[in-house]
Amino acid sequence: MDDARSDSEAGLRTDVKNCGKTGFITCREDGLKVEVKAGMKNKIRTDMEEDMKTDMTANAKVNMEVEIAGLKLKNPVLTASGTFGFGKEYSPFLDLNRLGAVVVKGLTLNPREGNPPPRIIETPAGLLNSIGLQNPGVDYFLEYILPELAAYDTNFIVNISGNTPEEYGLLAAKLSVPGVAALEVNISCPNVKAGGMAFGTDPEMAAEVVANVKANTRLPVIAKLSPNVTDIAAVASAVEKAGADAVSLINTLLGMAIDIKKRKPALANIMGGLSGPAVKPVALRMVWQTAEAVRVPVIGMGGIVTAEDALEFIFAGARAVAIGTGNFIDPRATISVIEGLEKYCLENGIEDINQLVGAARK
Amino acid sequence: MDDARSDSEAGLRTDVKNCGKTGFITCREDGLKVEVKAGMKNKIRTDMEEDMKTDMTANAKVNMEVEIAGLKLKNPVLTASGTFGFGKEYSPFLDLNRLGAVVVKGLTLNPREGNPPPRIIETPAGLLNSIGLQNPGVDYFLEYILPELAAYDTNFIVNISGNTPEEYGLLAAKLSVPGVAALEVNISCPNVKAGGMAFGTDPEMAAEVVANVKANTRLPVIAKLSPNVTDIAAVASAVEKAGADAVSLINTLLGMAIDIKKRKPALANIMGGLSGPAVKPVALRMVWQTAEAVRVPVIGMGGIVTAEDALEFIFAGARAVAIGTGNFIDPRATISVIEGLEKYCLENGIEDINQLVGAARK
Amino acid sequence: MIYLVVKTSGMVLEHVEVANGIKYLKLEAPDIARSARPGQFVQVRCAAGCSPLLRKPFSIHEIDRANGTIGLLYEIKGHGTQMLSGSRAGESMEITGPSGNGFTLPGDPGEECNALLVGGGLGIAPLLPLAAELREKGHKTTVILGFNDASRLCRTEAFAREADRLIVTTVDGSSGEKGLVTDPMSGLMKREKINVIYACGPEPMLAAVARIAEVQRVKCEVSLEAYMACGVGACLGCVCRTKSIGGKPYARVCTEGPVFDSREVIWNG
Amino acid sequence: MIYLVVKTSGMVLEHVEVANGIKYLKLEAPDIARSARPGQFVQVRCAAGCSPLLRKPFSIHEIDRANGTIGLLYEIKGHGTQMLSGSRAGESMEITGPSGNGFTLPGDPGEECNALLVGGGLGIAPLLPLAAELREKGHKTTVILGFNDASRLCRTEAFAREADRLIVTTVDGSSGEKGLVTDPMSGLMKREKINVIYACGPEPMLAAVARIAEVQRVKCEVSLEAYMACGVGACLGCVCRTKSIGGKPYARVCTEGPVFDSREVIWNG
Ligand SMILES: Cc1cc2nc3c(=O)[nH]c(=O)nc-3n(C[C@H](O)[C@H](O)[C@H](O)COP(=O)(O)OP(=O)(O)OC[C@H]3O[C@@H](n4cnc5c(N)ncnc54)[C@H](O)[C@@H]3O)c2cc1C
Ligand SMILES: Cc1cc2nc3c(=O)[nH]c(=O)nc-3n(C[C@H](O)[C@H](O)[C@H](O)COP(=O)(O)OP(=O)(O)OC[C@H]3O[C@@H](n4cnc5c(N)ncnc54)[C@H](O)[C@@H]3O)c2cc1C
Ligand SMILES: Cc1cc2nc3c(=O)[nH]c(=O)nc-3n(C[C@H](O)[C@H](O)[C@H](O)COP(=O)(O)O)c2cc1C
Ligand SMILES: Cc1cc2nc3c(=O)[nH]c(=O)nc-3n(C[C@H](O)[C@H](O)[C@H](O)COP(=O)(O)O)c2cc1C
Ligand code: FES
Ligand code: FES
Repeated sequence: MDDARSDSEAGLRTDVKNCGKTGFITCREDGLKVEVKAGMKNKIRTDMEEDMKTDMTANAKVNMEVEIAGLKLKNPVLTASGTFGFGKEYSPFLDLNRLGAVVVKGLTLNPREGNPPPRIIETPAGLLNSIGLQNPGVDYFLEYILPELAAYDTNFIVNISGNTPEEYGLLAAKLSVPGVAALEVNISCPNVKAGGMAFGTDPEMAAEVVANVKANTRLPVIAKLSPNVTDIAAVASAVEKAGADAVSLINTLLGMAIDIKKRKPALANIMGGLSGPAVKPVALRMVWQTAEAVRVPVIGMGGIVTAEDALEFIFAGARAVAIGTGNFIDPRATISVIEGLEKYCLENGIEDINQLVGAARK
Repeated sequence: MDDARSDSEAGLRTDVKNCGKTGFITCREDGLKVEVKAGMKNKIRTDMEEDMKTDMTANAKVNMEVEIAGLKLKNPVLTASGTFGFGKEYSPFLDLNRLGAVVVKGLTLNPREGNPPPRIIETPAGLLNSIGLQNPGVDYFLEYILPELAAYDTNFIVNISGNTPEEYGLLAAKLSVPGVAALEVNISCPNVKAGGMAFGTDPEMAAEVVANVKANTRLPVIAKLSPNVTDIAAVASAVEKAGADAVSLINTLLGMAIDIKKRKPALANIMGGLSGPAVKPVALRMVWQTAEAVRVPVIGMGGIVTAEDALEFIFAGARAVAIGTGNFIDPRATISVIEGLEKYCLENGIEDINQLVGAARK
Repeated sequence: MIYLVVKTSGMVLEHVEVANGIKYLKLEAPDIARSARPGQFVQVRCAAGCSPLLRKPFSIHEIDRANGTIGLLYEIKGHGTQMLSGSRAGESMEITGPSGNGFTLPGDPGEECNALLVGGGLGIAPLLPLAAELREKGHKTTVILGFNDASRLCRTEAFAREADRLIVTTVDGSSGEKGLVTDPMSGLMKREKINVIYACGPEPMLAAVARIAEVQRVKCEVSLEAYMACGVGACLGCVCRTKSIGGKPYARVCTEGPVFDSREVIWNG
Repeated sequence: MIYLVVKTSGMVLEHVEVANGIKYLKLEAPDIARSARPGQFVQVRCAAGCSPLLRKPFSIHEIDRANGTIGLLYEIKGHGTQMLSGSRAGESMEITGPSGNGFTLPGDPGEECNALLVGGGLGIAPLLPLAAELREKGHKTTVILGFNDASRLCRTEAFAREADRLIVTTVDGSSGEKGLVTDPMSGLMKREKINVIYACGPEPMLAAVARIAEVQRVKCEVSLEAYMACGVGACLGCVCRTKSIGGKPYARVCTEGPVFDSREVIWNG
């Protein structure tokens, strides 16, 4: 199985870039095959999927495009940072070019090992994780990963975490290069003891971080908020004042689980971040409160798996949505959400998805 | 079907008090029948269940008794306020006398209508509610309900909510009567706009409420904490300093859901409190943090359905646990938790359940 | 009123699709069958685990005391009923019941009544055991069953066995009379004296039935639905707005209901 | 290395209990069967809804390229496998795979190897297709299967068909040799030259196998388990500690593994 295979029976062909060392021959649910040629560096052509898409929207005329902080997205569906790697990990399952944007794994100034395992455990309708921001560092990203991503025709938003406001600024400066569509400022990761958490739970510090990022980039800046706070609207307003072009929420809720047999915390790191359907009601409430408090666009996330889930967030006031844990449940969740949203609009006579934003508030 | 029936085939009889207007003939899972005679006011005899219990623990010798704020409980399993009515609603399914304590529905000074329906909606592994503290008021409780409860041989803990610290004090004074085993001070109900929420999210106000209650009663005082805060340990420490004899947590997480078809919030009150298995990781984390911060006993709750769930809380540092939403999933959940805990102790050579408290912290 | 409520394990005896997306489920549950009355309901745990979380309420659709069985009729609506629909004969499921107050049977013993039963969609479910009991007690019954279209029509044969007269309506006319389930009511009530009306179905339909009953001054009982958590009156989650029941503005559908005198109910909108 | 990973819908062809609490599941999944290699795994969505939430990983236990089927062997452990065990022939389930790196086949083409396969408990699962492929390639194989007791013994017949030699151990001696699965290893390796060891099972067992291999200086590959979320290398949830893979302290079991050179692994405790 060391050679790329061509499935001529399928009668359809697409060239997909070789993703790093590992090439993929992808094969989708619908039985269509995509051929991979190792080492190829062409712009990705995904005619087949494009055709499908065109077919679907031809008579449809639903505008799915949304604008976040001056950034035009094909549709309002993003991936949530840390759940989708750098995008290419999911390319066997779907055409990345169909996504509104890919938000990549959180980067830090220096490479990080991350926390010792066990790092994840399932809880009722939820997932606890304590990855601890394992990542290769911003320089590696710029040198090795970003150039590969250039082959895709979608927006890549880079999620950043720092130990000090200045570090955030430095990261922002380094990442202000072509190929990066926007920055998402993670002031909310609950797994980094050194600072991360504190920024997100204090409006003033959150604002300081955002101000530092804004001073170092002309890219759109999205502030990603922590749900582990008494008053989410206060934090949202503070980062808005500090110049954030958009806010995204929620990051994970701080939680834990105990291994009964071992009588020890199930995660090596003791606590972790809770995500998935379990947190959806909390996320939705915070999106509602935040949309009321700020004028900048809100990107909603937390437990979205289906188009119905996404609609709840849009109705609550989210201009776009991101899917995190949902990718683990169904690796094609993003695509089915995009298609489901489009179908909903068609069936309900909605010409522009933007019309639905905040519909439940009216 | 208007007469009380006696099932002599069962060969077992127990007299159960007529619960208010509605009498019950109860019949348990195990096929045993309990006869009800309308209007009876005797002390409840539940020989059959007592027998079962004795049988189980005869050779066993597990001490299940725990002490909370000077109050001796047969076992560490309580019901969570608002989910178990005044107890008698569940008497068709189980013998209330087997419970460590029944925590009754939250009472206020004056009767409250509660919020308009819809008041509840299921979410993934969770339940959103916005009952809005519907209750008949403290005077009605004292006159009509408490005397009925005297027939049971278990602890009744009364949960109270006020609009001002003084109101809490007044409630405490009124409820300091025989038949009330302890007071649980609800400073955390997220559904009452007038105050309730604010007390629980601010350490100083929480302390003021508790101090007012303490000044007006000699009953043990349990402070029930809100999870909708940045720093649970700070609130716990504040109420401990104000004299709380124990803390219980968590109350519900503020959440919401949207009805896609109506494009409106699913609950009439827009927001509600999230409970059930979905919140367990958050509850457990807060119990862990609180047990670290205070010396008074911690009563843990949030998503407990099985004995395994209860063990997680005990290992995290809870001296007792309460079951709320679990009663809705299985009306006999409390009993199966009690039996499961006892079985666990037996199988693991634990002679006293108190030995397990905080086991995961060691 | 005395009632029995038990938690028991019901074994599936029969489980079939009787119309598009509608299933009939027969359970062995002698403890429930023994004491169940028309208009009461059971709550079924549709799956282990917490998806769905809550036990789901279903009207008791058939009561066979002799054989110790009950029948349910349900629509596959969301996740709970989807999971339920996968259960097979021989499997058992946790159920609690019989819950709720049930319908009030009319008149004094011996006095013959002319009852009108009106069921819309799945609202037909609780009317079958009611029709059976009315017949047993010697009353006269007319049953009107309303469906969206022929594909949703079901259980008419069972009703035909119990009712003196059966009228079927469909919204699109694909079966029976074309129109709403309330359409035949006025004509019928003009032609003969109806002593009591029992209705179950979607709320707008119930409100329409209640209006007709009020205009014609006929006693009318409606069976309401509400999202339920505990099902035993403890959580106060299932309330509906009523005029005066128990002196309180809200009544619990699970215990003061699900059957209410139509004049007590405050209809939405 | 090139691999194929697909999301597909696998139809249940066979689903039987082969030992106490252990089931064998045969699925129609031609896309996966076509490219699967021994040591790879699939992830199965055990139920609709979110209980369980995650797709659960299982080793590919049988690969039938001609018929487009794969076999799984699993233990009913928690909620996911409990739900899975309810699926019946004719139903289909969402699966993704084949995932992971798989075992490295020994030597150059034509060169004959003497391979030792050691499986403990459910760790026997991935060894069956490996034994089959080794046999096909003309290598010699000895398989040691270790079970807790006779009630958990299964699939020995299938292994007997593929292995040159089969040794069964049980901890309590209720079947085969009494003792641990590692007990027969030293004697065997004294009597003859083993070129490569493949092992799968609980971690303490793998650590013991790895130690023996190291002492005897035999190449050894172990297949590890870890709690997995994405299964495609994106979430970094499934890592194990390794000495140097990719220059990083942690390797992803789902992509750099599940098969590792035993010398790379840092064992717990
Ligand atoms: C006393 C009573 C008797 C009932 N009898 C029957 C019956 O005989 N046959 C039958 O098919 N159904 C009956 N229902 C309704 C039935 O309980 C719901 O259809 C069922 O709970 C839906 O569960 P689900 O998990 O499939 O749907 P969910 O995923 O919970 O919901 C799907 C949709 O149904 C709505 N819904 C859910 N539960 C209720 C409810 N309790 N009342 C009204 N709308 C609801 C939701 O808002 C949502 O739009 C009865 C309800 C009550 C309260
Ligand atoms: C690459 C790989 C291949 C596997 N192959 C097989 C196989 O062929 N046959 C088989 O029976 N099992 C196999 N497993 C283990 C299998 O995935 C778990 O038993 C299963 O996920 C349990 O799911 P559950 O929902 O029933 O249990 P849960 O409720 O999730 O857990 C029950 C218990 O099992 C433990 N557990 C859960 N998942 C894992 C895991 N991934 N690794 C280790 N322990 C776990 C939990 O900690 C808990 O103690 C494999 C795991 C991996 C990673
Ligand atoms: C495994 C995992 C890793 C994550 N890593 C990051 C991260 O690096 N940066 C970040 O801002 N959020 C991170 N998150 C949070 C998600 O982006 C998202 O905010 C959260 O999971 C809620 O969405 P969901 O319920 O759809 O998963 C991570 C979440 C998970 C589950
Ligand atoms: C329907 C409902 C009503 C509740 N009412 C009260 C209340 O009156 N007072 C109070 O302190 N907590 C109330 N709670 C919170 C519970 O007591 C408990 O703290 C919470 O539900 C978490 O536990 P659980 O997940 O086991 O339900 C209520 C919860 C529910 C679900
Ligand atoms: S469902 Fe709980 S009171 Fe009716
Ligand atoms: S399971 Fe996500 S990286 Fe391995």
